[in-house]
Formats: sequence, C-alpha cells, structure tokens
Amino acid sequence: MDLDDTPDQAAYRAQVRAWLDQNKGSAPVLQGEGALTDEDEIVAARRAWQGKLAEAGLAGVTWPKEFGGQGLGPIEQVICNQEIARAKVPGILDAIGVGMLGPTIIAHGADEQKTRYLGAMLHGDEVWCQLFSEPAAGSDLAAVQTRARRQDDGTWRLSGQKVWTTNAQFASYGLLLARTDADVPKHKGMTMFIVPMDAEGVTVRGLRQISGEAEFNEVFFDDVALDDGAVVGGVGNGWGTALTTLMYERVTIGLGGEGMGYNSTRFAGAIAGDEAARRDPEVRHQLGEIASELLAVRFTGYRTLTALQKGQIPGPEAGLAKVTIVNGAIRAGDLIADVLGPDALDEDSDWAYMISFLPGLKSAGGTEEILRNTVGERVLGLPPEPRLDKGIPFSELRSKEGAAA
Amino acid sequence: MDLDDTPDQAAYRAQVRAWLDQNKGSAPVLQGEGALTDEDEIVAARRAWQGKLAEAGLAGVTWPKEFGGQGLGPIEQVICNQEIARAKVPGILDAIGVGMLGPTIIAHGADEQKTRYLGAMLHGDEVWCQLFSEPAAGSDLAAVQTRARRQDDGTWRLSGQKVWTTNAQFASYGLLLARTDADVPKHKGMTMFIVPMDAEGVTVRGLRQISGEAEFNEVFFDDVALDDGAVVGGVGNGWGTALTTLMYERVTIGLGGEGMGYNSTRFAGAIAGDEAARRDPEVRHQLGEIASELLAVRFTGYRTLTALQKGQIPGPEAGLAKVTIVNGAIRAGDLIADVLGPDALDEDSDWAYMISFLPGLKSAGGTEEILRNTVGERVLGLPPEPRLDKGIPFSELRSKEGAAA
Amino acid sequence: MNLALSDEQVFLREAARGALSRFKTVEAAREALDSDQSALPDLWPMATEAGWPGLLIDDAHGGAGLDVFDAMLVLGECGRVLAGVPLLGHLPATAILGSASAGGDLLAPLASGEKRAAYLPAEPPGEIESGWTCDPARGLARAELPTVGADGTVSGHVAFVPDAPGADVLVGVGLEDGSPVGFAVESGAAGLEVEDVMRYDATRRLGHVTLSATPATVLDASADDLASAWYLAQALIAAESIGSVETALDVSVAYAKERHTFGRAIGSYQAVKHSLTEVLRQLDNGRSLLYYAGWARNGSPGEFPLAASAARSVSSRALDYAARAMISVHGGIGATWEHDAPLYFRRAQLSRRLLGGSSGATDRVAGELLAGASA
Amino acid sequence: MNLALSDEQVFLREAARGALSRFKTVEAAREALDSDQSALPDLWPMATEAGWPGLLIDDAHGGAGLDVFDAMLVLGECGRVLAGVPLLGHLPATAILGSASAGGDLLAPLASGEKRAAYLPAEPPGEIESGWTCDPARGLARAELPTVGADGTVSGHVAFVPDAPGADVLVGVGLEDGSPVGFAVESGAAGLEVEDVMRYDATRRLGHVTLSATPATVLDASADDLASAWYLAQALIAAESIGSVETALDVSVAYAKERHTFGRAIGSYQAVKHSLTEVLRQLDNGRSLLYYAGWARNGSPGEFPLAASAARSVSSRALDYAARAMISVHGGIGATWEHDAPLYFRRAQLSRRLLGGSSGATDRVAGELLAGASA
Repeated sequence: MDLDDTPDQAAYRAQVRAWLDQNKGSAPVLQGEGALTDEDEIVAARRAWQGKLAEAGLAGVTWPKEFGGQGLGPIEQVICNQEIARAKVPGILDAIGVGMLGPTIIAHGADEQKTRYLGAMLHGDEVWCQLFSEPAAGSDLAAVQTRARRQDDGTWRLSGQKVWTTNAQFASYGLLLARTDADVPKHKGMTMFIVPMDAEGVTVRGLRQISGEAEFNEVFFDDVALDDGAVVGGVGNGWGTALTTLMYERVTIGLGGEGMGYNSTRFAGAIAGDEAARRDPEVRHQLGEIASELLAVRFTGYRTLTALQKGQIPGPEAGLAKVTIVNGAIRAGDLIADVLGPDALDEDSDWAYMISFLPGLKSAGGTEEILRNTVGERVLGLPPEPRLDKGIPFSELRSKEGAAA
Repeated sequence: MDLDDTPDQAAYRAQVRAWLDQNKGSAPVLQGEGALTDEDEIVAARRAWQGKLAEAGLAGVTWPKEFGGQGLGPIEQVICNQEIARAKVPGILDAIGVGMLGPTIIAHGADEQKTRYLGAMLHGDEVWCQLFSEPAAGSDLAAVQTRARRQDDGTWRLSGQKVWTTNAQFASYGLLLARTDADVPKHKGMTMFIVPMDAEGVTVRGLRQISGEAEFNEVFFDDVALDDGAVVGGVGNGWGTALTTLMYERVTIGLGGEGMGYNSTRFAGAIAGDEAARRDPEVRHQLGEIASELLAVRFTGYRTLTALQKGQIPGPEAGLAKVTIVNGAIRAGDLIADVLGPDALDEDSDWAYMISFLPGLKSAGGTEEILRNTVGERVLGLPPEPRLDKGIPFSELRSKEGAAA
Repeated sequence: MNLALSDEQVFLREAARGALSRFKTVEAAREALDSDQSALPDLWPMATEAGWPGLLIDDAHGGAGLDVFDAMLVLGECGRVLAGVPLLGHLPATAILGSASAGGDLLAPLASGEKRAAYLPAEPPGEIESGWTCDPARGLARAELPTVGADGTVSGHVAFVPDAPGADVLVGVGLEDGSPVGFAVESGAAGLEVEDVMRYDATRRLGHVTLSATPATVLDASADDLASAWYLAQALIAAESIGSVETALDVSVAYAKERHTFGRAIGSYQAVKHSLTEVLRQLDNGRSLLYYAGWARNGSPGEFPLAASAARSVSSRALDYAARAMISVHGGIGATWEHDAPLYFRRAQLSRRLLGGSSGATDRVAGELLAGASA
Repeated sequence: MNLALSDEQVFLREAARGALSRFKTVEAAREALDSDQSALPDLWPMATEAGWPGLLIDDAHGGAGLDVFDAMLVLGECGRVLAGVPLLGHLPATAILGSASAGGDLLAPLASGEKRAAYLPAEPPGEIESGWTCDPARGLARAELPTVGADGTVSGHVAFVPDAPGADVLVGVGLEDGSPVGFAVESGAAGLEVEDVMRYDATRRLGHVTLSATPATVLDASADDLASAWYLAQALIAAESIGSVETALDVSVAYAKERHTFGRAIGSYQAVKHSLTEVLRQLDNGRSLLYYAGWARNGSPGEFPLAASAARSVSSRALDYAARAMISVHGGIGATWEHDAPLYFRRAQLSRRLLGGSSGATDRVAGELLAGASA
C-alpha cells in the first residue's frame, strides 16, 4: 500500500512536468494580474491552450492512440491532472467532451463519426456539450420529451428543449438524447444524436442561477434538420448509449479527488485569520467534521484509482463522494459566513458565490435522493421502489401523469 | 392570548390543590427516602391511590359523569395533572386505560360493557392493557395476524401473539385487536375484543429492552375462549374502533406538555455543575438547540389545549411533538454523556437508563417514518405512496409477501 | 388559558396580508438585486396608513398601544412576501423611547409615521460576555458599544443596523462610565454617518453607523427596558422568519403535488414527503415559541429573554431548512434566478447573521437555562 | 500509487476472521452484561497464537515487525464481532517501548504474548490545551498527566485506561520537570492501583490507574514517539469501529430485504434505503481514512496526527449512526435485549467517549488544519 509513483509513473510525471515548465508561459492567465476578462477571449485562449496540451499528449491521456490519445491508464491521467494543477495553468476547456462524450463516441459511434469529430474535439477546435437533461426529465432521464421524427427521406426533424447545459453558448456540437418512438416503454424509444449547434432552429439561452451568473444554458430545438449520419449507436439504443456517458461521468467524479476546489485547507484558511473563531470549540468542531469528510473523499479517489488501474469500473457508489463534497461545502459555507458575518455574503466575496452555487449543484446530474436510491438498490441490493411506469408506452404514461397531477 | 386561569379554572385548581394538600400523606412514595421497592407493593399502593384520586374526582376528569367521571374539559384535566405534579405525588397507575381504552369503550362499547368495566377501571380495581401491536404488525397495525375464530355456539377462540404491551404483567383486562376474517382486505377483517388476562391460554412474558429492564411485555394467546359479549364495536369494525383509541393517544400526547420528564431544565441541570462545560460554546450551542425545541413542545401543548377547548380534535401532526421530544432527548443524552464522560453510562446513572430507553421509544406507537408519511399525506395533502396491499384479501397478501421475501 | 388569536388579531393579520398584496414585493426583491435598492417600492406610506409605526406606542402618544404579539403578526405577514417594511428597526426603537420620560416628545411623529426610527442593536450581558456588546463589522468577536460622554455626546460604531439608512432617529444603547444608558440621535446630527450597505438580500437595508462626538438625547430607560428591546428585536425577526417559512412550505407542497418523476408525483416519495414534514415540524415549533415570546413579554417578563431567544433560534433554523428544501424540492429549476426559492434562501442566509446571529440567540437560551439551573 | 491490500494483508485479515469465528463473542458480550466480565472468553491465547501481540514489535525482539495498517486490519475484525481482545491497550504500549532503548528488555515477553501491556493514554499538546493531558474521571476538563520524580517514581491518576485490568506492564507518559517522558510500570509495583471499571459495554475492560510514588522504568522515547502512540490508539479504535459498522450495515440490509410492511419489503422505502445508504457513505469515508492513517504513519509522519484524528472522528460518528440505524431499521425488536443491535449501540456509546473522545479527535483535525493554514 503506497501513494508513491512506480518508476514508470515517476518518469511519466517528470516528462509532463518538463513540458509544462517549458510551455506554461503560453497558458492563458485566468486569475490575478493580467487575467483575461472578456468571455470570448477566455474561450479562444483556452481552446488554443487545449490544442497545445493535446499536441503534447496532455489531453485525452486515456484515449486510444488511433484517435489521437495516449492509450495510457487512469493513473497517468491523474498524474497529468496533478501536474497541471501544480503548474497553476488551466486544464483543457472541453473536459465534458474529452472526458465523457468522446469516450461515448469511441464506444458507440460509427467509424466516420470517429474520424470526423474526435480529433477536432480533442484539440479544442470544436467544443462539445451534453444535451441530456430536460425541464421534465432531470432525475428521471428516461423521461426525455425532445422528439426526433424520421422523415420519408431518412433524415430527422428535432424539436424540444434541453436544460442545464454547460458550454452550450460556445459549443460546436452537442450529443443529444431524443425520443424517437413514443409508443414503446420509455427506456426503449430513445436515440442518441450528434447535433451541430449552429444548425437552423437551435437557440441557446443562458440560465441564470442563484448567484445571478448564467452557469448553465437552456437550449431550444425548433424543427432542426438532422441527416441520418447524426445517429450514434443505433436508433432506439439511446438509453444504452447514455449509460456509457454516465459511466464516464462517474469515472470523472471518482478521479476528481477532493474535488471542485472545495478542500479543507481552503476552508481552514478562511477561518484561521479570525482569532476568536480559531479558539472557539464550536467553530473548530464544525471545521473538524467537515474537513475529516473532505479528507476522506481524497483517499476515496485514490482507492477508486487503484480499482481503475486493475480494470474495475466504479459503481454508482462513486456518486456518494459528490454527496460528501457538496454537503461538506455547504456546511463550510455556513460556518465561514457565521464566522465572518454578513460580509461573507457580499457580492464580491468568493464565499457568497460558493454559497449561491452549491444548492444548484446538489441537483446537478441527478438529485441526491435519486443517487441514494440507485446506490441502495445497485450496491446494497435493497429492493426497488414500486415503479408505476414500467412497461407502459411513453405516450400513455404522459397522459396518465397529466391526469394524476 | 393568555396562560392564566379563568376564575372558574382558578376555583377548580384551588379545590384540587386543597384535596391534594390534605391527602398527599397517603400517596405511595416512589422515590427518595422510604420509597417502595417491591414491584408488587408498588402496584398495589398505586392502585389504591388511583382509587382515592377517582373518589375525589381527580381521575377521569373528562369522562362523562354517568361513568364516574367529572364531565369536565381538557383544561381541567391539565390543571389536575399540573397540581398532581406540583404536589409531587404519583398520578393514576392506569393512564393507558383511563386515557385511551376507557374512552374507546365509552365510544364503541355496549351498555353492559360500560357498566361492567368502566367503574372498576377508573378506580384502579382492574388495570387494563392495550393489545394492538404484533411482531409483524407494528407500524402497519392493520396487518395484525392474531386470529379470533367464531365457534358454532357463537363464542370465539383466540390465538396469536401481541408485543410491546405495557402493564400486561398486572393487568386484569386487555383491549385486543384481532383478525376475524382473512378473506377481505386487511382493514376490513378485524374486530376489537375485551380479553380477561387471567383466561386460560394467556401467557405474559416480560420483554427486556436495551437497558436490561422489561419495560414491555409479550403476550401469547393459545386458543383462548371468549364469549360473544367480548366484542367491542361490532364484528368487522375493529379498525374503526382502533382509530378511536389512537385518536385518544394523540390527545394524551398533545396534553403531555414538555413530556415524559424530558425537559430542558433537567438537562441544563446535568451540565450546569461542570464549570468547563457551561463555558464551552459548543456544549452551550447544543443545549440551546435542544432546549429551544423542548420549550416549543410545551407551548405546542398549550395550543393543542386551546384547540381542544374549542372542541377541535388534534390531527396526526400532534405526533410531531413526540418526534421533537424523543430526538431532543436523544441529543441531550449524547451531550450529557459527552460532558460527563463514561460515568454517564454507568449502570446506576439515570442518563444511562435514558440513553438505553430512547432508541426503543423511537419506534413505540409507530415509527417516526410512518408518522411522517401520515402527516405528509393527511396534513400537507401530499399524495400517498403506491400501496401494493390495497383491496387485496389479507390471506393472499401474506402469501404474496412471503413469495417476495 | 387561551392561546388563540383574538378577533382583533385575526383582523390585524388579514388586513396586513391584504395591504401587502397590493405590491409585487417578491418580484421587487429579485429586481433590486439586479438594479439597486432604490428600485424597491416604498412601503412606508402603506405601513403608516395601516398604523404599524405606532403599534407599540401607547395611545397617549398617538400610537395603537398594542402588544409585541400584534407586532409579530404584522412582521410575519411581511416575511411571507419578503416585504421590506422597516419595522425591525423602528419598533424596538419606539419601545425604548416609550419607556423613557425623555422619549415622549419624539414619539408622536414616530407613531404617525411622519418620522421613522431605527434601533441600534445592543446585546445585554450574558454568562460568557459579561458586558454589553454589539455586532462587529466582521468576524466572530463581539464589538464594544458606543460610549456616552459627560457632555452628552456619543461616539462609536455599530455595524449592520437594520433599516438605518434614511431613518430620522437612531435609538441605541451606550456606555456611560461603564453603565448602559439609552440615547437617541437625529439624522443630520454632527458626526453621524450612516453607510448604506447591502448584503445578499436586497430587501434589507442595512447601515454601518458611526458616531463621532454626536449630540444625543440621553434616555432614562432602565437597563431592563434597554435589554428588553434586544429581545423584542429577536422576537420580531423570529416572527418575520416564520412568515417566510410558511410561504416556502406552501410553494414546495404545491409543487410536490404537481411535479411527476418516474411516473409518480414527487410528493409521494418519502424523501420529499419527510423533508416537507420536517419543515412543518420546525414551523410548528417556531410558531409555538412565537406564542411563548408574545405572552412572556408582559405575562412573565423574567422569561422574555429565554422565550424570545428560543423563538429566534428555532425560527432561524426553520427558515434555513425550509429555504433549502424549497430549492431542493424544485430540483434544478429551484436554483435559477427566475424562481422565488433563491430569494427566500437569500433572506435566510442574511437573517441568521443579523442581530447577534441566530447562534448568539441559541447560546443565550443555554445561558438563561444554565443560570437558572445553578441558582 | 496502490491502495489495495497486499496478499499478506488479505491473508492476515481472513485468518483473523477465522480465528475469531471460533468464539461466540457477540453472545458473550450480552451475557457479560448480566453476569460479570470474568464470564467473557479469554481471547488472549488465541491472539497469541495468531501472533497479534507482536504485530508492531520488530523481529529482533520476536515480533512480526508489521505496520499500523496491519494492526488496524486485525482490530477491524475484532470490531466486526465485538471481540474483547486487549490490543487497544497493548499495541500502543509496545510502540512506545519499541521506540525507547530501555524498552528492549520488556519487548520479548510482550511479543510472544507471555505478558500483556496496556497504554496509559496521553494526549499531546494542541492549539487550545498547551500541555499534555489525559482523560479525566468525570467531566469535560482534561486532567493532568502523572508526574515523574527525580527518583524515577511516578505519581498521578489516569482514568478509563483500556485493557488496564490484568495487564502486566503499564506504559505511559509523565511529566518530568514539565517535559514529557515515557515510563513503564510493572503490575505489582509499589503504590500502583488499578481499579476495574465497566461502563455500558461489557467487552471493554477499563481501569482507573493510580500511581503513588510507584517505581518505574523511565523510557528515552522522543516526544514525537510518545505523541505517535496517542494517534496510533486513535487509528486502532477507528479501525475497530469501522469493523463494527460493517456488521451493523450487513445485518440491517439483510433485515430490510426480508421484513415487509404495508405489502412491501421495508428496504424498498426511501426512508430505510437512504438511511442505509448513509451508513454506507460514512463507512466508505471511514475506510478511506483508515488507508490515510495507515499510510501516513510511515509515508508522511507529519500528517499522521491529522490522518489518525480524522479517521477517529469519522469512524466514531459512522458507528454511532450505524448502530442507531440498526436499531431503527429493526423496529421495536431492534431495541430488545436479545437482539444484537443494542450491543453495537453500547459499543458505540462507550467508544466515542474513550481516548479523548471522538469530539477531541475532531477538534484535533481542526487544530492541525488551522495550524497549517497560518503557518
């Protein structure tokens, strides 16, 4: 049991570090002196930087070599992430594409799709977004209502609305889950599509959150034309294709370590400056509880990585790390604001932004309640809740719900 | 809005207090110097004392006069309870009979039953117990399996097991909910009976709890003969009759005030003696939170009383007071034991007894989860969970569950 | 015993609800976050018309001579719709003035609403802090009260004073040779500065108040009366919070009945149902403590510190829980700018950190009980 | 990086499980509550046979020379079945002796299990308490360490010492002119009294230790090594607790699948399912921190205080939660004497209050981080 690099890993780390030392001068500056402020400039600079990282083999570390990746393991991915963090430079812009959507296309896409899209995605030439969630299909992803209807000429027409879409405002393509058959039970009538975000009929609207920032988007599809080559993984197989994406999402979370910048050192730092607070047993108790759990998540990440190295795929319990992180950060926000007082809630305070951001994050990617259901059933083996929507055609289900509501 | 007595209430209080002042010398001593220790002697002395209280009109205050009560309102009952507490003498022994079972018989019993049983119950000549819960019918009371089978001669034969029965070890009678028809849905096939506890085939066994004390009993019925006069409220009407008992249970809880001896003054007293603890912000914070909620329950009791005076029956939300009390007391036990250290867990410590008793109390009278379901549905109007047992004959239901398990 | 509202109290509450319904207060709370607080509707004329400024002023001075519980009913209605009526500052100030002989002259225009007062919150001594304190501008350590000089001028700072910007009279507690005395300062007095501050909830106008040898009217209110104003403010913000909890629960329950997932209304799931039941439990506890505080101020003044602190403690946690549940029950949509839930969340976040903080009130509950236990 | 168990570690764990399965430890835990602790099976011979007493003693002294993580695996297995193997006292004592040159002679019989040692827990200084302390007999204030006189004798009290009754050697920390020094005292030494105390969990033998000018061997262990023994004890009790959580979860899940109410297995209800998922979440966090502590003692000794304290903090809360969930999932039956749940509950209740208490460990986590943040 150790946390050290093997000789091979140490060599890889040295190589990554050397490249970063040489090239970090050309990385975009996002914080502090000389930081970029214009949103468009930031995106352009980060795309260019992603391109450099990809050329150097620091993006898509685990992608197969034939698609421009390095064909390495998760541990090398983590080493790469660690070195990027250490160099204090941004990582890749399109973490969603490279981490989740690219691997889905690699697993289910047609050869032409792989050739056409993967390279441009990896190099940041084309940014991607994930078009799964809908206003009435959040936790229950299989309830998507966005309809793709096949035309007589074999092309498709797409109408509907997606929501909670990160990066949609500058994405070139989206991977979209649509209903293509409403007359079969809901898990069976869906298909995955690649949608050009500049197609006619696509509208992106920023969705402001509690903080006032538009951290996500709504995306509207009004009779958007798609040709048959847009289908990924076969018509009617959308649910299975989506599960692949969600599995890679868990891997991403599992490797996130202490994650999302919510770490105990940062929280302790906010309190350490207040002499009364640092000697207050109650403040210390709260901080100690929060920090202990966040430290645990760091080591859960290492355990996940050990499992990944052995070829094991993380199960839904990896999502419990997100529960720990989000709830820990919420408690930390409360504690810090209690210590600092209303100033912590000032618009310009980092803590105000965190306090505003977290309640939405609690629901992002499925609510905590649904996750606990899934873990209870799939990990602990507890019996499922009675499902009233099993085996019922989607079209009937909707009218039934309407009647009940 | 006031908490003072009206002139009538003040006069009643004075009258109760005067009687208690004159007679408290004959009350049994249960604590401190000269306290009784033998269980049988305690029961005998408390029965005699209940008789004196009943003669003086201090038991069954809200019972109709025709059954030996005073025909007064809930406020007088509370005044009576307050004065008994103030005089530091025990209340009636058979609070379950007089508070819940007697009123059920008054509401649903035949005239002969009222004549035969109510007087003896009120005076403590015959103590009663409530025989509802079963090992497989706790939260789901309508799942009782104890069977009463009608004989050709119109009498009944009773077999089964009850559990969590208070006072069964010295009770003369029990009010028992039995299944009399297994071929109808479960709420429809039950009947309420009066069972003599000395009947042949009745066995009472003490059920030891976490503390090691037998606070409850199991009661076994092996082909016990009952005549038809034992039925209360009609054959097949057991569920409705039981609901009356449960409603009186809520009234009792609602009037319990800060309840069950778990009050904030007592908890503060345990901590006040430790100088380090009383100046520890964390200890104070915990105590403050616990105490605030327990104080709230006291005033919830007064609000319930106000409603009762206006003839309103408390709804299931009255049970939330129990949730507050039990969880508050659990937190208090944790806090006190953290302050005092392992000595608080010594066998002879009051706190060890409380810490041991509370986890069981959490489930007594239905789990907190079921209560929250009921309140959510009946008070907030939220939709029920899907019920798989609705409208299915009880006999089929049991085999179905067996198959699923 | 009777803990029901009187007919007059029911009427007062209904009238308040009606009067407030004429304004789009929740929408204004959102818009003011984007623009600035001056965009908020001025609710003072409506309050004046309803007679709220004089609620706690006796009729000899033109007030309604009502009790704290009546004022709490009004604050509850304000809390339901996040209305920024500056009563949290005004009412405790009038209570102090009403208990001092020198306060009389100031009361008539305050009762009519012609002028508006704000209370400079001052926390009475407790078991841990042996002196009077006020809220600091930042950090956990409590701050010192202003001092009252031999010449009758006042100097010092009080941070985060509710409703201070624009108030005509500031009423506070200062230390004169170490003893607490009440004082009143009029707007425009020399050396008085009120810095307008907004934190997270645009409906709350806060001020950092600086006094530099500012001429003041010294008030002969007793230390008990000065302390009572602190607990009055605790009771009022508690009532306001409980009003907000009521709305949060109503809106959440309605959505939980209507929104479906996996073929069922979400309110049929235990996780949602139990969470909303928990909101109800905390709401009920908070309400009961409002009665306790409302009764105790006159019915048993020795218990008022305990009652008001307990009400503050429970209602603040209730609002925190209810606002988070409101967001959570609504799923992602509850965390968006256009939804009302974030506005209740902002209210919860700021409220719990004003007036000594709800954790200060919780500590005070313990202090009162521990003092009683060892007495 | 590799956080998987080695084949040897898997074997050690499986062997421990096998050895313990030969005793009815859970039943014995119940019976000993009714009779007395001498009715418990003596597990020391089995432990000796398995080589556990010498786990942390190097092979030059006849031990296995293994690491703290290996010891934690054994403690975890003991925790699963509530086995009263006196390793919590023995192992930290051997660690102190192993770090002192004077300890060598004592080690061989302790490695073979011929003799048994117990550690007198001594908490190193922190941010709030600037000196070394030990657990008090009662109350929140920490107690003073025994003092070591110029003549090499030791005087003082240490309360609630795990496994002290019957131990052949007591190893502790005393203050000599205000500086911490290790010492060892043999049973039967003049002025040594060990009062046998039992509190709530009959499988834990505790002792109140009194030393009155007791002749002792002074040990030249460094202050860091003396401190490390405290954190070692934290890590061991954490591992033991996590073992108990595993059983509580397994038993609860099995019952939740099997027991039906309202026509459904209770495990299909969200309230039960989410509560058991919460046990799993806390269990997973606790396990991860056991790896952290196990790695840090040698891999990054500066982090060992943080890692071991965090492991203690999380695992203690996990056991508390798991034991209550175990009772609660089982409904009324889970609160009866004959059920196993109360025994895990008793274990949780006592464990969290030993060795400085889990709240002490939580405070230490904060202290380590705050010290780091300002450095």
